[in-house]
Amino acid sequence: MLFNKRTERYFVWVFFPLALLMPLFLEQNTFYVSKLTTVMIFAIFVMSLDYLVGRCGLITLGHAMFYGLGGYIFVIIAPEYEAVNFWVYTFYICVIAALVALIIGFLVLRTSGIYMIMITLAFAQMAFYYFSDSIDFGGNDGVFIYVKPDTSIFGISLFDLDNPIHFYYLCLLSLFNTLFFFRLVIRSRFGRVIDSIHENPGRTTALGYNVFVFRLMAYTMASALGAYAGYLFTLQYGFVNPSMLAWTTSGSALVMSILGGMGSIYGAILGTLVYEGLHYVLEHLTEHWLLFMGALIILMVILFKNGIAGYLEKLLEKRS
Amino acid sequence: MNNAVILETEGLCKHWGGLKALDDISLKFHDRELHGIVGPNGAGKSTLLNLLCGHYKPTSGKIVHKGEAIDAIKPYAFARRGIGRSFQKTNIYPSATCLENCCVAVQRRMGGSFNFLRSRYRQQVLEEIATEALEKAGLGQRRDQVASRISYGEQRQLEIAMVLATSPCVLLLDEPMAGMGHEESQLIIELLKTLKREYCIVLVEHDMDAVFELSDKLTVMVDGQHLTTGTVDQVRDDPRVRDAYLGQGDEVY
Amino acid sequence: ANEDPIKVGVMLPFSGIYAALGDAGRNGLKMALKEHAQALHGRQIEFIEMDTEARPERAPEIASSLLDQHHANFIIGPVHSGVAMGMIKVLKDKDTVMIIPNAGAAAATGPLCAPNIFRTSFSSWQPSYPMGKVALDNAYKRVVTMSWNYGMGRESLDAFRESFTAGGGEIVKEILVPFPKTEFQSYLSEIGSINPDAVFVFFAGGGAVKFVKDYDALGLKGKIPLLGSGFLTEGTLEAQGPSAEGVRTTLHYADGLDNEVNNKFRQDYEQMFGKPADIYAVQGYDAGLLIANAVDQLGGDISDQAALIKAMEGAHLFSPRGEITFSRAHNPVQNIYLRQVENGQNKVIDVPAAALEDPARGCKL
Amino acid sequence: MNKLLEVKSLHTLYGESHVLHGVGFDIEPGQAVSLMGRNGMGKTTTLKSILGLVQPRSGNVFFKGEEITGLPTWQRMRKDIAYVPEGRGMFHNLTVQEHLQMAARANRKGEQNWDYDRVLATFPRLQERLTNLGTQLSGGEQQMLAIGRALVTNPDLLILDEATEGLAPLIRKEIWDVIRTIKASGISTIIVDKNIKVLKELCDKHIVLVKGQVVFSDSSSGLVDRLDEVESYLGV
Amino acid sequence: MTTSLFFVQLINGLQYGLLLFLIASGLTLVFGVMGILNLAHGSMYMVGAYLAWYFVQQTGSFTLSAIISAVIALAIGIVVERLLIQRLYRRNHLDQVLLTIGMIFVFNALQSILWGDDPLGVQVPEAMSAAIPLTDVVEYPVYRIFVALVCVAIAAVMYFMINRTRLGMLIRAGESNREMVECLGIDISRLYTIVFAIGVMLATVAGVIAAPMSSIVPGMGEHVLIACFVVVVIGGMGSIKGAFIGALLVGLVDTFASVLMPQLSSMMIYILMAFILLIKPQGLFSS
Ligand SMILES: Nc1ncnc2c1ncn2[C@@H]1O[C@H](COP(=O)(O)OP(=O)(O)OP(=O)(O)O)[C@@H](O)[C@H]1O
Ligand SMILES: Nc1ncnc2c1ncn2[C@@H]1O[C@H](COP(=O)(O)OP(=O)(O)OP(=O)(O)O)[C@@H](O)[C@H]1O
Ligand SMILES: [Mg+2]
Ligand SMILES: [Mg+2]
Repeated sequence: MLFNKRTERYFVWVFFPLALLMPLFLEQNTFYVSKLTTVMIFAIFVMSLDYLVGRCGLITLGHAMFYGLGGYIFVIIAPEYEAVNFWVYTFYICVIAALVALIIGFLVLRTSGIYMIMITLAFAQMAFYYFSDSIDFGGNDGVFIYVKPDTSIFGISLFDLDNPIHFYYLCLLSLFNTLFFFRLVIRSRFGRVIDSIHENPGRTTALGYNVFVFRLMAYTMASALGAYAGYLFTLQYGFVNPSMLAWTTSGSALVMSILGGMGSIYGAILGTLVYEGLHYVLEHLTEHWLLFMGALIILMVILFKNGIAGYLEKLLEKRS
Repeated sequence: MNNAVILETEGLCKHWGGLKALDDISLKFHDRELHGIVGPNGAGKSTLLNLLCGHYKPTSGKIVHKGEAIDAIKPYAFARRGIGRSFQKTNIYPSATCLENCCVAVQRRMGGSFNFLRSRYRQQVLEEIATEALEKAGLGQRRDQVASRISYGEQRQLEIAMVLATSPCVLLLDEPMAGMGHEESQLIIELLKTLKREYCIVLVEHDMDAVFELSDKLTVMVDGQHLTTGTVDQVRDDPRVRDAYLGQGDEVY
Repeated sequence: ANEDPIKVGVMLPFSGIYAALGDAGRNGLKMALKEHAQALHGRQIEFIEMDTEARPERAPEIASSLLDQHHANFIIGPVHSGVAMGMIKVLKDKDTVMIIPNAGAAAATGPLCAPNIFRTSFSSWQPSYPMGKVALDNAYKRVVTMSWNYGMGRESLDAFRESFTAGGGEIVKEILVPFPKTEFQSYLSEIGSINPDAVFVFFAGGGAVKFVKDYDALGLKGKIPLLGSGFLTEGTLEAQGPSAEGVRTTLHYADGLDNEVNNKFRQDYEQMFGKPADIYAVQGYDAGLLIANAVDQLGGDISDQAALIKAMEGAHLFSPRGEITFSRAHNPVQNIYLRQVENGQNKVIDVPAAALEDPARGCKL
Repeated sequence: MNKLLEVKSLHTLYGESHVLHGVGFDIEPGQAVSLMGRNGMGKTTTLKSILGLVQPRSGNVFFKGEEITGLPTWQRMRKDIAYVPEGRGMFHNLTVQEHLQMAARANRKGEQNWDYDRVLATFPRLQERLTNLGTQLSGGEQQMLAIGRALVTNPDLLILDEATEGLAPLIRKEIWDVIRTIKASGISTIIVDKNIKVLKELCDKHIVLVKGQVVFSDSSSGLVDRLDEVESYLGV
Repeated sequence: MTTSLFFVQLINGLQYGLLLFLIASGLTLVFGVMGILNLAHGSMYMVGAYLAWYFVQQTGSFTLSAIISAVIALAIGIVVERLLIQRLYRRNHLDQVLLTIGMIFVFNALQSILWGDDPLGVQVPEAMSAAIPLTDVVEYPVYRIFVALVCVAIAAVMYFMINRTRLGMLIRAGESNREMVECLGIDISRLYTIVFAIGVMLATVAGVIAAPMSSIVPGMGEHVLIACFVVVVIGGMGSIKGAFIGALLVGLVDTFASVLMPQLSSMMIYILMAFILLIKPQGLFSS
């Protein structure tokens, strides 16, 4: 079974149909549609991080580098005043990001634990300062994208990216595909090796697996998906800024993924929704939202052993 | 004996800083033989095994497997050549079931590890082989238990089951019986008796009953040096061995 | 007229490093609209406040919230230039009016200028350009310039260079410090070894405090005159303490400006918020004035955006900083003052440029 | 005569699985007690329950007449109990020397019969490895260190869980000699080991566990009498 | 670069490195030695600076302010450890990340509520306001020399305590195997509370000491946080010597890079860290 936990099946059955219907209720207020779109895009990013951290045991604080690169690669390779094809550029961006990840992973994956956290951070910061000091790419202030790509395949255009509702569905589809994809990978034989490496790399080597290569594959895959999320984010408002690459972005994603429940994959969606939701609500309630946000986070760590997903599982799986 | 030499070391040395944990060890391990290695604590037995399975790199010297020098290859490549090993300190996947522990080992050989799509739950063959390995090691009953929840002795059995599951041609066993009860030890002894008809086994063990019973050849090491190699009887009566290792009395502790 | 309140979206940083600036801007804005309540022809003001956290990547989202969710008539913000870019992307040519109460990025009223984008603060060119002339007047020939390596900083240094080198001055070295680094010791040692006639810098907030204190601690003060874009000593004087005494800066405002509006403004502000007003408060205040002024002219009916923009373009405001009007690119045309810190206050000593207009390079309005 | 240690009907569970079903026994001062049983019968769990490393669901533990059931582990150990865990519990970031220095202390009576030097004299092998980190020792060396580390706390009750595992015969013999010395000096011991021959001669009392229950508890002579029965419990 | 400028920059680099060590010293203890991932370390540094400012305002004496701040920090440390951190020892390290990020939020909010968002400054104490001339133009404030000396002293004391005393051995042992330490009759949980509190106090004291030579602003904690982790990791986890040398290295590289290769200077400490970790994946002096 692909979604092998009851909780996860429930979640998928509740979340996706609801998300599918959501825009119908929100026709008046396109802001909520955009907001949810942003959340879903970030959830894709968080999910790819969750896979790395929770499933592969590769803790990185440099994942935002790929998020930002997703945007900047587009800015660099796409012509400025000409609509390009969305799918073709998705492919380009994922491939280029994967190549970058291959190189960086090759260096970074020699270390482990905190050392890996720091060396991934180092590379991300280099990329951050590269774009932030650059003059060509708008430096600290960022760059605009003036023309959005079109999404036609063989002349049939499914989505109009300038239409927030269309864009919403594109992102929803992407989110579902990402979840599906990761589930597939986790269930696969490759996934078994990754789980083994996560739990006991030394033993896995002794059994004859080339741990480094497996890790590199996982890293590359997750990074490419991270870049895809960044690409979507860039397209949403047509705006790229180096702060997308900043370590604080990686940090937020890490927070959301831990909050959601490390390694559960679907927890990434929960974590992002809850975090962004809380943020949104508190921000509108009080100027000192930070205080309450912090207190709630602390409370949640203490109460939930394995994040929100873990908590839900405890509630739901017990009965079975 | 006239079995082919499968694994061989030539002048193998391993130094830790100033300490010569292994000093110029040249040994030959034959196919279908159980080669026992004994020696006082800290003699370098585990170190030798660690070198033979690629876990450590030798300071100097050569390791030859089926005629090829393999001391420079990567650790995982040792296992791929069929050199399997069990660890002195229990080394398993604690949160997975016993079956899953062995499946990981079987899968290496059966392939498909880079297959992102094929489900790991559709795996008749894999499970059969893994189950067989578990049963051989006497863990058939624990098949679906989570490894961290079985007792220490059972974890030692699992350790062996995992090596068997890789179906190696050379088995390096580091104190497989340590921590096991009599019955289990007996089981392992019987198991090794059948296995040694097919494999080359290198056994490091302090349980003298087992070693004497099983070994076709016995090497004694002391302080990183090779003391003697011979049949069980030759070694047992060697006064140097009694001095350094066995003790004088007849009692076996 | 209309019973609905006028919705004013406030997009400023209330947390993080720019929180103080956001706070002051909001205070000023609210004060102005309260003071000029009768100019609103009975219309209430509804404020919708959003914390940008100075995070550019959040800017489009918040801006679209104010635009699409709250349908704000005016959006005031931001402080940070990166955030400004993200906002402009969403708000450009939309039916809400954006008033920038701080961010000086040249692009906002340059290549990206739009009918509905106004600025009540300054373009980064404005406060720094006149300083070149001041330096030359003081016979400083060799000057080292220094700032953080980001848009605002580079634009400020370029503006200074423009007027300074045109008059025959020489920039012996331009030092760009990675933003937001505040370890200045090594740079200051280097300046010491170059020993120029003067140093011109752009820093603001905490960095400005640290810079001025380090400049003093390492003994450069008193040996090499320190000039700066006025933000160096805005909202930071108390923290800088005696180290700031004698520092000369140019800005479109000074605490000690002796005009009626300013005197009253400073007094009221101090009374209302318990601390002295600074430039950020003035800019926010002027955003309020601009709104009140336009609403007044239209008799409270702001439903026609073209008329509203026309009214705003023609505004002639009596700001605490003196009179301001708006250029064709919607940037204020204003006096730039030369100030010197004396007894913990920015004292005006000259007006090197009166009614200075930003060249608005690249704006097609 | 008051008992040194009294264990009364311990019930211990790991999550859902019930491992100890009312284990109870007692030890008199100076006695050496063996705890035997096949793998997974609950020997280690019994020891951990006594020490508070796992919390028994019910049952009581008394030491020197005092109830220690609810106390945190460190307070129990402070009453002069020492523990050599299975798996040895080495510190990966401490050298051999530091292992002994950090643990060394006088007992509650202020005696310090075992100190750093005496341990090194007993295990000369350690003397050569003083600057090695705990996990850089051979298996047997780790075992010696674990015993030495327990001894320098100068306990009244020494608990050894498979302490001779992985030791060479000669060393094993030495360890048994050490335990004899310890016993002679009046220290009580609980020994988990599988070498029934030695235990029979060394210990005063023998306890056999099957599936978390005490099925045999008697003196050495009793053990000799019922050797066949006990051996069947142990699967010999 | 002239020789005299070279020496001035060398001093600058060392001074910056020592300051970094001072700020990172608490983290070395809490994270490096005890293995607790405390991201709120930077916040405690910030709290230190604000407390220094506040109590200088109240008492007028810098020394007194430093002492009061240290005591408050100890109390905060004890409460935080007992109430929060202690619940997480048995859990995944990442939960500590989440918890301490929550703490950063709370500290930042409290700072804003209690002290506002304006930049603040503390004057150098009168007794140390003198300066020593270095070149014709540049002079060197006595206070910064004092700070450097404090850093060296803290480094020495920490090194001795962690590596030579029984207490240090216990702390290290606790990082490796808490249960076993408890089996030796040590109240590990109280020990950890105290050491954690000391770590927090060191961060706070660093904030106090640094206050007169920096600006006190919101967000100042996050800026130093990364630098602190860089220092600890470059040196190798758990090594005081490593952290000390790591700090000096970062200080020197940063200082010389800003002068010699300004284009790269923003990235320089990251390049340094990546370089070191690629050559020595466990840091310079890890055990
Ligand atoms: N990583 C290491 N660093 C330094 N010294 C080591 C390291 N590993 C082992 N040693 C030393 O090398 C020597 C040989 O160790 P080894 O583990 O091979 O012994 P062994 O023969 O297996 O002993 P045992 O029977 O006790 O397991 C020991 O003295 C040990 O202290
Ligand atoms: N952490 C744990 N969680 C769940 N079950 C456990 C755990 N530890 C042990 N058990 C179970 O408790 C039972 C008793 O284990 P224990 O370790 O006490 O046995 P033992 O008698 O010491 O065996 P051995 O001789 O192998 O060390 C075993 O069946 C084991 O599966
Ligand atoms: Mg060994
Ligand atoms: Mg046991």
